Amino acid sequence: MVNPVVIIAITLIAAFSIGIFQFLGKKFVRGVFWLTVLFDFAAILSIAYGFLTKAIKNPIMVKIGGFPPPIGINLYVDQLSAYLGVVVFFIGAMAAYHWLSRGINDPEPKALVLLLLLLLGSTGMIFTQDFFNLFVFIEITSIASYGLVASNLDSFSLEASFKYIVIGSISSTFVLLGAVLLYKFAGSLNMADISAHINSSMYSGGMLIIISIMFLFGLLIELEVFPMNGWALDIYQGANPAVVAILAGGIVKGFYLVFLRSANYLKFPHLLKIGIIFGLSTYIVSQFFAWKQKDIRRLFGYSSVGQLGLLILAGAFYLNGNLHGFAKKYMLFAIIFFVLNHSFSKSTLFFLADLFGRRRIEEWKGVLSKNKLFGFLFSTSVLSMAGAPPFLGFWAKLFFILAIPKEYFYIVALVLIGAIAEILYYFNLYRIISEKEDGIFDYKGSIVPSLFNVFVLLGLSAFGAYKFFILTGLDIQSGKFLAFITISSVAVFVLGVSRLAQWILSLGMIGALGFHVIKNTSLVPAFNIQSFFVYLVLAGAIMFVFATYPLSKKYSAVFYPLFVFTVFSMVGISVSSNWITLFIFWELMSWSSYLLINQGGKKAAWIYLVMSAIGGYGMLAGIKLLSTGPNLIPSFSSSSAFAVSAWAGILIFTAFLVKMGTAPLHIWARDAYGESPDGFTPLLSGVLSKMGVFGGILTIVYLLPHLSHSDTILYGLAWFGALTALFMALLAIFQEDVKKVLAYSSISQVGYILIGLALATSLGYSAALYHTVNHLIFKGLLFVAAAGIIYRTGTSYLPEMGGLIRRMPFTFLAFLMGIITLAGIPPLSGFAGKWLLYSALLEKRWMFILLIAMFASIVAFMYCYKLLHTIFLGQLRDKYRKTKELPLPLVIVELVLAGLTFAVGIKPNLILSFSEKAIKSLGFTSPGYAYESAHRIVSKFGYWNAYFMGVFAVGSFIIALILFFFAKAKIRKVGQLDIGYSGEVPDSPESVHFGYDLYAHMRRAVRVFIYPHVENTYKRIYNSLMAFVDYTRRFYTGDLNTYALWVVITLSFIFYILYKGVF
Amino acid sequence: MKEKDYFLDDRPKKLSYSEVWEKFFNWARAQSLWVIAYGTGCGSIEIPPMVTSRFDAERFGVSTVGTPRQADVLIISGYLAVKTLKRVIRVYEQMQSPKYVVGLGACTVNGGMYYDSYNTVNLVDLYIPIDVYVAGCMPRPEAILAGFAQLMKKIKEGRADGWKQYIDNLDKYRKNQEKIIKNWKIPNYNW
Amino acid sequence: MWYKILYAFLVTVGGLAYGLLLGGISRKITARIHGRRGPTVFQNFIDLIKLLRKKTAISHGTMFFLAPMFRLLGGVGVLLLVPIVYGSSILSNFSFGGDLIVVLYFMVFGCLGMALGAADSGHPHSALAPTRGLAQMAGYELPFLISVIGLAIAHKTVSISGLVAAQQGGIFHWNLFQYPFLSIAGLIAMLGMYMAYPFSVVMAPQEIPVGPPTEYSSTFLSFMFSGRSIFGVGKYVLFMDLFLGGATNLVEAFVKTFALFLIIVFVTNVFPRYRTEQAVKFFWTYPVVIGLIDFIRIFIK
Amino acid sequence: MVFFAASLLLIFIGLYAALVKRNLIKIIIGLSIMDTGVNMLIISLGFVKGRTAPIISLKELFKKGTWLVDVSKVVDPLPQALVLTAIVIGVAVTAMALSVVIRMYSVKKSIEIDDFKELKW
Amino acid sequence: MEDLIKRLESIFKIVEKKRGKRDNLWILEVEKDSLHAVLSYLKDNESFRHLALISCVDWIENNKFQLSYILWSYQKRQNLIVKIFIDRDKPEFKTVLNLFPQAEIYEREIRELYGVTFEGNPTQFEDFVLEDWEEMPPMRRDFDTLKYSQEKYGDRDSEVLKTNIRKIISDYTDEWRRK
Repeated sequence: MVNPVVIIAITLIAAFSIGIFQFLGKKFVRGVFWLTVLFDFAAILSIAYGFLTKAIKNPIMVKIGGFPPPIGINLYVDQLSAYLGVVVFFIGAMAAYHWLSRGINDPEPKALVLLLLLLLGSTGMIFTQDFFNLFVFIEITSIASYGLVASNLDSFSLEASFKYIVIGSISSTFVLLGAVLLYKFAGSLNMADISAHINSSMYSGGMLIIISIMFLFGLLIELEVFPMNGWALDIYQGANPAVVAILAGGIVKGFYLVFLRSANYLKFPHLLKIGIIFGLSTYIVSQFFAWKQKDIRRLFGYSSVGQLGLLILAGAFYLNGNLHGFAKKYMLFAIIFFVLNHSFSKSTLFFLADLFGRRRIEEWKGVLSKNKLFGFLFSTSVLSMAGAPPFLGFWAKLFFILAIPKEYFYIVALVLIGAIAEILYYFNLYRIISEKEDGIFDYKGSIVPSLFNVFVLLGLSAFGAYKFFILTGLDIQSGKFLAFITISSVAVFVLGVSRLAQWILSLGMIGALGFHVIKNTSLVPAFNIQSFFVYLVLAGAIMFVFATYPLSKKYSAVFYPLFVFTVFSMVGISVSSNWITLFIFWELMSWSSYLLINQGGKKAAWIYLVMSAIGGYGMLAGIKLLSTGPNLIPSFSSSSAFAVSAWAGILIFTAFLVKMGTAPLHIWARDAYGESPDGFTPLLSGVLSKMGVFGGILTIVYLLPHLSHSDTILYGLAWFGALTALFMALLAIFQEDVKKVLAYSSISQVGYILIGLALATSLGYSAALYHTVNHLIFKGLLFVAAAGIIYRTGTSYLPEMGGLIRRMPFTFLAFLMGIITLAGIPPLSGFAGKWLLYSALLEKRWMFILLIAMFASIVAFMYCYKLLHTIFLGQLRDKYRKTKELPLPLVIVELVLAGLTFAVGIKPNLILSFSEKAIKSLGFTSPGYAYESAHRIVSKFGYWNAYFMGVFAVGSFIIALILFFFAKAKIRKVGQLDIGYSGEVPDSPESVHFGYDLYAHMRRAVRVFIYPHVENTYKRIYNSLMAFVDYTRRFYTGDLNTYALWVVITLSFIFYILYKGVF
Repeated sequence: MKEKDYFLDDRPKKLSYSEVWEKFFNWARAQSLWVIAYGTGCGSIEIPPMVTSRFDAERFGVSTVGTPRQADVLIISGYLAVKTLKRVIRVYEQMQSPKYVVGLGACTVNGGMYYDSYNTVNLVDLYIPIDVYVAGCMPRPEAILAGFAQLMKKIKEGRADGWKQYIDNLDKYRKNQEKIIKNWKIPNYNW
Repeated sequence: MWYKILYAFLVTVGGLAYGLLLGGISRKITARIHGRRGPTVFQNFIDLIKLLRKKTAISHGTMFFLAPMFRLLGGVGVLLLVPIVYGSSILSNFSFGGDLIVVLYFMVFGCLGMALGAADSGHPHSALAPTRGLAQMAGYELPFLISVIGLAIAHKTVSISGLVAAQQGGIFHWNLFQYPFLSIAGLIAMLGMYMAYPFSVVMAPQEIPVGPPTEYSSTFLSFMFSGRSIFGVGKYVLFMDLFLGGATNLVEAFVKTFALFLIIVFVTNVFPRYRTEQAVKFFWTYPVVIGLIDFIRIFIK
Repeated sequence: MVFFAASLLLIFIGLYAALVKRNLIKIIIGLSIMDTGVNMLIISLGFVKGRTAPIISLKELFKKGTWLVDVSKVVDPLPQALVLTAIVIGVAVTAMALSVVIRMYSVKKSIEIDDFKELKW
Repeated sequence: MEDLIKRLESIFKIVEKKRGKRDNLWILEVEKDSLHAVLSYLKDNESFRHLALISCVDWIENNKFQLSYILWSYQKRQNLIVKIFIDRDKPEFKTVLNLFPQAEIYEREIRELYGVTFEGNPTQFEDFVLEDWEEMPPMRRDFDTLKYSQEKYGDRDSEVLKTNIRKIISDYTDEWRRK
């Protein structure tokens, strides 16, 4: 352990020696600089390590000059300041390395001196325990930063620097005033000493409140809170990113710690109010202002400011929020994780922004595809910043949300809204970056610091996850499973040298997990609703992975890892035992599937992500509403213990509705299904949307009965399901893209499942579960076939196809069976689901919903026919004359699924026997129907004999065929263009193929219903918000006087609210 | 698959069938004549009166269809030019056997008043087998009905075998057709 | 079990004959309304025989080949799944196989088959007709579903036999009189279902020659023809069971189906044709509103 | 009290300059005035009427013959020490600001704020 | 109408003018080179916006082709035929497609039937009525259609014709006799 004062002294000496002996040459200067930084880093690391290993138990108190605390100045190093020191020095060293590798345009020695002074000042600021000394260190830091900010010597950086100087001076004036007035008031400058003299009753009037406000207000300016942060944003935009990285990543955190510590020592009673007002407003405002930002550095600046706002909020709650026990600990870790996450990822982002050098966001187009390593670093940082699991930001946010007391629910809501806004703009940026573009990518400088940062960040993420699972006491099984997911997908990435190897590995891993689940009952103890979905996920996944290999050549190397990740996180969802675990895996699934969709359509993926975020955070808010009292983690079965409002249920259900694509939340689905990689779409439709069903079942069974108005909610849900089923089917018939037709069809079918769930009777669940499996079978089949067809023909545009039955007979057979199943025509498996659902609806007398549901299935025939006709029938085009049957894996999957539909159609027990068990595990005694004889199923209203129908259909078909051969016409197979065409000979297949806009007449009848009202409403909301933001962000005029004016106004505002007691 | 196989290549085979029930079926064929009217000339105006209320051909089982695939009778209603002859041949070939052709008007017999026109086919039976000619310029619907009666009679007697002759003497017909149709763009053998 | 198959065969043949006869009668009536003599009532039999024994036929592909079988199968299936005579074990056919919902969905089987075959022929008109047909189906199914669901809820069963049983005991127990508005909606839907004249845009002999079977000929056409006839009879029987109280003996069945048939024939001969979207809009307005009167009455009860 | 009011006045004058003036140099002057005001305030906090500065002059040393100062005769020395530091810092800031202004002038040939509003929104 | 002719005469050289058989029909003959200018003037200034037809007459005696452009004015309710003569040995003229788009098909017809080519008409060599015609254009008066018809389509052997007709007549009479 090193005496902290040595750090300061050595740094100071080094700084001056560089200044004096710079004539000794560059090597000397750099040598001294690096030696100092390394020494400081090692020293502070040793202290931190001491704290970490509990070798040092108490905070270190250094008495300078041997005077005891109240008289002499002293340093005080506790755990937090040591850790923060490590971070500051790490970031500082990285920034310095980065800067040197880029080449310093200022004379080097000066810059290094300033850097050292900056590090020195911030260290001192963190360590000191004397108010005036604090002021001195703040000034050292500030002056060094003024210089560094100006170091680019262009008009941008000089302007930023000058603004900083003026506002910084005002701020330090307040700090100084506060400090000396404090001295006048308390007769001491030592923090601990002052703290001992103060009690909160002194705040009830008089000087102390003014003094504290002065002092804290000065620090608040430095903390870039909302109305007074224009200068900070200008620095982010204008200054050298290396400097900005160290400022945002390290120094501001020092100010933050100082602020909290001072407030703590001053026992400032209004910290919570101040924190909520300024933290929250800073967070929300900056997240929204960033939307319209075109300059990438300023965008990061907004994000930084927002994060600081969140930190202030968290700190205020930690110190002053009446948190106890768990909550306090959670909040502490939330703060720590926020700090670490922001330091490492934001500094990486600034490094990368500097390396690439382009400012405007559009110029970043295609960066991800041009340099893989760069892309990886950028993606990781952005994901962590935006709070994507399993990165650090996610755990921080989760801790934060869990820790906030329930009576401050509005804060949870606002923070989550801010988080959605954050995702909105970060991934708008990501969308631009990940677009495909050819070209050369070059950057000047070293990528090593970013690499270091990201590795630390990854390590910290693992630590964060570990800490989260340990602290919250969640079942450790889930934590292990999370680790397993991560490790396995990384393994697929690392070990998969080629696509083939990745394919085999993915198959092996999913298969192994499936084998494990079947063999080992620890994951799924008895057959219940959860194991039903585990089997569903694994069975679907293994088939769809199997089908992807022929398509995989055009996918990037992360396709299979992400695929495995998505699949396993869905397994995680299915086996999770409480709401929080469910949420974690849910987010894992959303994000990984977002990244997968992003391999295809960028805009679509963005919309998907935003909608997922709305759903996911809605769920988190709902969970927050559920959790009461000491039991912060609500588990499924204990939900009954909570008397909660209906909003909790509705909010939680939002997430599931989004994934199911239910009507007003469906806007992501068409494009996400249509443009995601073809190999992934079957999983998206067949399995991923079923996770919504799973969640829906959980909510309805465990949660809804305990809510008020649960009947109304269920009836409303049924209406949502029915309208979704109808309108999505209507929209599907006018799509001209095979995957988009299937997309709408998918949503429509899931609407049926939702009706089944909302019935909440055993027959309803039977219908829902049956249809869940059945939808997996036939929609998987259709999407796999569509993927193969797109692979073979190179287009997904329906009018471009036609006549492919001649080239792909097996696919046609499978597709036909899929379509018959989709249409619900007996004897294939689709009918059973319909029959069960209608019986259930009849039983419950929901006549109107029954009417709409049945009618929707009639409408579905239209797109069913459209798909069959435009792809397979009609005229074969010349360009597809040499097209082959689909690749073997796809055909195998198709035929297996087609066989399944037939088998299930004749013997529905194949699925029903499972769903019966699952339903019994939900507490129902019977599945809602009965077997009258071996094959005849009877409900209260009707009956149906699947086996007979199958035999009858096949039998009479054969009889008709035999009869046909009795008629003795001589049949000749003619060519495709030999049609009765008024005596003309058609000149090309295209001229006689009817494939475009099949339902033009229907469009004229239903024009009102298919107008994209919902989508336009979303667009309108988004656009008007955008316009609003674009207008209001002019708040930051760029004028120094205005910035100063806002400082004064804010100060008056604070005095006003604290004196008047408003708020 | 071949580069282009819009049309069939192999020649239709000669039909052979047992004659056991033929008489009964010929009766049925005669009683159910589905007509595709090829409106080549002025005779096409006589078809609508024939099938509507005044002359009511439907009482004899004669009704109209819109597609050659389902038709039994092809009515060539008037003069044929080379251009229309091509289409007539195609329509005729697309009809399913047994099939019959009725030629309306003098033009189909020998060119009629256009016997010296540069663009009127004078002798239609050189190109497709005609079962019944109805003379006149133009024949009235009564005459056409009489022609149909004639056709029915021939069918019942089994004498309306133009379709058989066409297949049997396909080469001869083709030669004649190709003689006047210079640019032979019709696909061979595609019915 | 085996005697059932024999009976089923007989019913199919009988249904075919009855269907062809009804077609002939329809042609005759139309001709008389035109002021013509018209063909004999057995003209359809003759046509069928002729088509069956044409000497050549063409095929465009597998689906084209199989479609007539699908069509026939769909027709036969519907006829056999509805009980013709209430209480008769012979003439209730295979109605143990499924209830009304099964029949409703099985009705699509034949249409889908025919549409696929038509599309496989590569003729643009053949493909156009099914799209019109499906659009029109979306039109007429709404009032039809209203009446079916209304009846099912009212009688607490979707079994067709159950529905017939509920209507026994006098003419005023028929649904036509018990739920007159539902019945009117259902009967208007029936007009659309038969694609008879105001709603005949699917076949539209003028613009799209004879609809889906444009390319069909000979034996194929004969199968479609007979499938359509049987299907028609099956639907008459279904409507009879739904609205006219079923039948307790064969004569009653004949009389009632013939009455339904007459409705269609007279409507057909009186009205001109709707375009597709007009038909759809018509079905979604008047019959729906009429049907909803009873529907809501049942809903409230 | 007079000192207090005067120093506050100075601070406000400085603030006013920062809020209103469009000339960079004038703003810097404003900042300096503000600094001065604060310094004055600090001094005034430690000032007790009738006491002397806490400085040991040589004259006094010889006269008294001791380093010790009569605590009851002098004002509080700590604010004075603070002021020294604060003055140094203020000078440093001013120097920094002026150098930045020089650079700014060399870039744009202007020292008006209106020419330095590129960074905004 | 006379005013119109006067106005025209003041601008263009009118070779011949006469009233047609109807009141609202006038026939003008203009120089071949000024035709486009005349038509353009008539279209733009005198509301003859409708080109009803272009017809051709073969004056084999004068060794000339006459091209008549038949115009119609909706406002004036007047027909106006503007005719020109072109050399029969050199049957070429410029298209009026730029003035009247519908001239495309008229010119195509004249090209096919008279062999007059119109410079600037892109589609004039496509088939119009006659498919694959290889002889002299059939509407020229030196084309012998009877000879052509007999050579190409043949003539029915009169014996065959007679027997056929006799057979048909006998069939008829048989039928009648039976009734």
